[in-house]
Amino acid sequence: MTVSSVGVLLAATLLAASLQTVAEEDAPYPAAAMQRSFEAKKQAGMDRLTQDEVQALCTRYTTATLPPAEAERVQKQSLSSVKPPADGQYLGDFKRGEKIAQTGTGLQSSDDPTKPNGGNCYACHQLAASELAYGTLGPSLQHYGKLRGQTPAALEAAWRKLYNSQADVPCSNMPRFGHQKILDEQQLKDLMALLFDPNSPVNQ
Amino acid sequence: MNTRFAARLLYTMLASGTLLLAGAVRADTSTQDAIAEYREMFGDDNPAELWQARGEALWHEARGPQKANLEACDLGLGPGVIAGAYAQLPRWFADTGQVQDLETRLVTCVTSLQGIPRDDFLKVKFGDGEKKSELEALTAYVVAASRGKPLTLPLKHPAEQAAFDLGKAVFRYRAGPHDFACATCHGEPGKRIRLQELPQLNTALGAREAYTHWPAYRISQGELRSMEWRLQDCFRQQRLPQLKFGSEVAIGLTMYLAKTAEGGVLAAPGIKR
Amino acid sequence: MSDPMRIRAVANGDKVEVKILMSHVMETGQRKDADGAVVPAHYIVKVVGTCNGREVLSADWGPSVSKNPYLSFRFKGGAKGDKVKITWTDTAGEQRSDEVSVG
Amino acid sequence: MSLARRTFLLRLGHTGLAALTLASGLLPRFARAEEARPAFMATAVADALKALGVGNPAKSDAISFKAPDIAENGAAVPVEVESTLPKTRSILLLVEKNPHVMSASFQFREGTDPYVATRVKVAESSVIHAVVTTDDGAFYTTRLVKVTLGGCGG
Repeated sequence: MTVSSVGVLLAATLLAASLQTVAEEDAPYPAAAMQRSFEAKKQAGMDRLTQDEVQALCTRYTTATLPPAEAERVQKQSLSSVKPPADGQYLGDFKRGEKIAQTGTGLQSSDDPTKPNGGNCYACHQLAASELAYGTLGPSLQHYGKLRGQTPAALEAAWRKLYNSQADVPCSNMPRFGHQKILDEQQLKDLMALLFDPNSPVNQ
Repeated sequence: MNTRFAARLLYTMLASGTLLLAGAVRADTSTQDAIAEYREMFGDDNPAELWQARGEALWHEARGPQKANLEACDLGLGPGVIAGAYAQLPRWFADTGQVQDLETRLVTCVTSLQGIPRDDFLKVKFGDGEKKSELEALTAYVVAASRGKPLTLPLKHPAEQAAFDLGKAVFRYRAGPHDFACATCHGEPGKRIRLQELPQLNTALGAREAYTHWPAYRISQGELRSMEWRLQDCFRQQRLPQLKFGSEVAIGLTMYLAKTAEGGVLAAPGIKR
Repeated sequence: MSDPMRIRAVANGDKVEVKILMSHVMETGQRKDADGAVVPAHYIVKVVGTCNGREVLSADWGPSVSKNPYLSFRFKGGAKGDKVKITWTDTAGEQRSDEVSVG
Repeated sequence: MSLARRTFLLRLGHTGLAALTLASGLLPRFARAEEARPAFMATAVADALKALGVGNPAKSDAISFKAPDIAENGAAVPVEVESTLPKTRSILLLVEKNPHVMSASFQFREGTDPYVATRVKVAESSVIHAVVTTDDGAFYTTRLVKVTLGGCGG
């Protein structure tokens, strides 16, 4: 067997492998079955089953398998949705922020729609050292502000992440809290304070 | 930079990194040990037994317009065979022409053998305190009769394969205001939500860990919960509308989880937080 | 109507070990249901255990004993075949007794 | 009686027994039961013990009290108490941070081990008291149980 034929074989194998990956990503698309299998309940209407472009892409791909061109598009489009705070002030009240981070309710059919939504940050992230019951789906955010300081770049980056995580990491698992209107501007500021305020439990 | 120096530097970095990591793991371990101690203290005294006993009584009691019991119910292994039946569900049933999970099959038996209307039987699908669910009691009874049996799902019928394929696709379907899919929380190994370990349900190991212990007594609710409840409640927390009982997606996801967990030995009903 | 208890009574040396699971909602009167209505209090207030009619344990409970209560205790002077009977009374005035033979 | 009234009366229980006694003519059966058991209406450990006629208990190492350091769920916290004190009459379980502190009391007859295992509700992280009454007075020990939030939080 010649060197070039080995090369061809190798390329063919690689191609086959990559095709296989794509084929697996393209499993039967469940949108129609989803519509048939659910019913609206209170605030959780059937419209919630309809995917936006990012959701559809991130159903098909993960951050690791998303083609680079698509990744760039998602990132750009998401970045354009990020609205900085109207008054230019990033930091609210860290005590309110802690409460938002601890609250897991909001937007479920079982939740009271007149109550403010929670951020449920502790479900996925370590924040204040005193809270033992933290999840590990996302990275630890302990000492977030202490490690970074309140530089404009750090503040902007955190705001962007909270507002629309897809602007940072396409197909991130983190909800788009600002873009999807899960949290309002004041709540996002309060979470920013939880992350950055030197007196916040996160930075002790 | 000479190689030896580089190697030493790398070694130092690794060592310090390892130390840091070890510290973090240690802090975590004490919490996890305490949680393990909490779980151990429940021992074998699982209130799920109360549901099993109620289910057993219901199974043998002549009820409904036809004053019949459920002893002729065919759960896939022939009329009246309960032992091991849950280990081979969901499956395709010729008499209904459908892939059915345990709960929808029990509905078939109750309606056809006892003549109880479906809606009457399903009035309390999921129990809540004084409102007790007959379905959950029967489920507990049948499931317990498969303890120690390995999950076996050959998917010989094309409809079974189709259910599996649908479930697999739904597992990754991101939607709703939070962009959640099943895979968001159950697609990676070794993760936790708050203090609860998240089984990676698209692997045999994770699916076995989870599936073999469901249905389960949920301490938080003081209720025995079925797989249909488990899936419906996951979608509630995903912020999606309500999953319909016995729907394509409910059966598909159950099939996907059961098949992925194939070979796992059933230990249900379990006891969960 | 209440469901039967699950009672295990096993002779172990000179002692009988009793383990009980009771089916009861143990509503505190502080919980709200899905529609926001307060679920009225309903819980076991008294538990009595006897062996062949002789009282071995009595307990007074408040609403903070867990739902579907678990109780375990041990006593001397029992043997295989003896009848262990457990009786509970709740806030609604309902009383339930179940009996097993010591195994 | 309306549910609202019933709730109102239950709430009253938190603020004082006097108010409850005044309204006793209107009380549902269970609340009348609690009127006869003032310890179960107490909101502080000392008050509950006083209502039971248990004088200042002394701290004791002769009580083995097993409870988890962390409860994954406060709805059921397994507890196990065993006394090696002579002539033990009863074991009491009190949860300091619960709306009503008194959880359960167990009275032992001649020949019954001074031992009990059960599961209690713990509303939030709290000290739990195991009080043992004997012919020679009352003794106690405590355990701190941290109650954690779990799962998806909703």
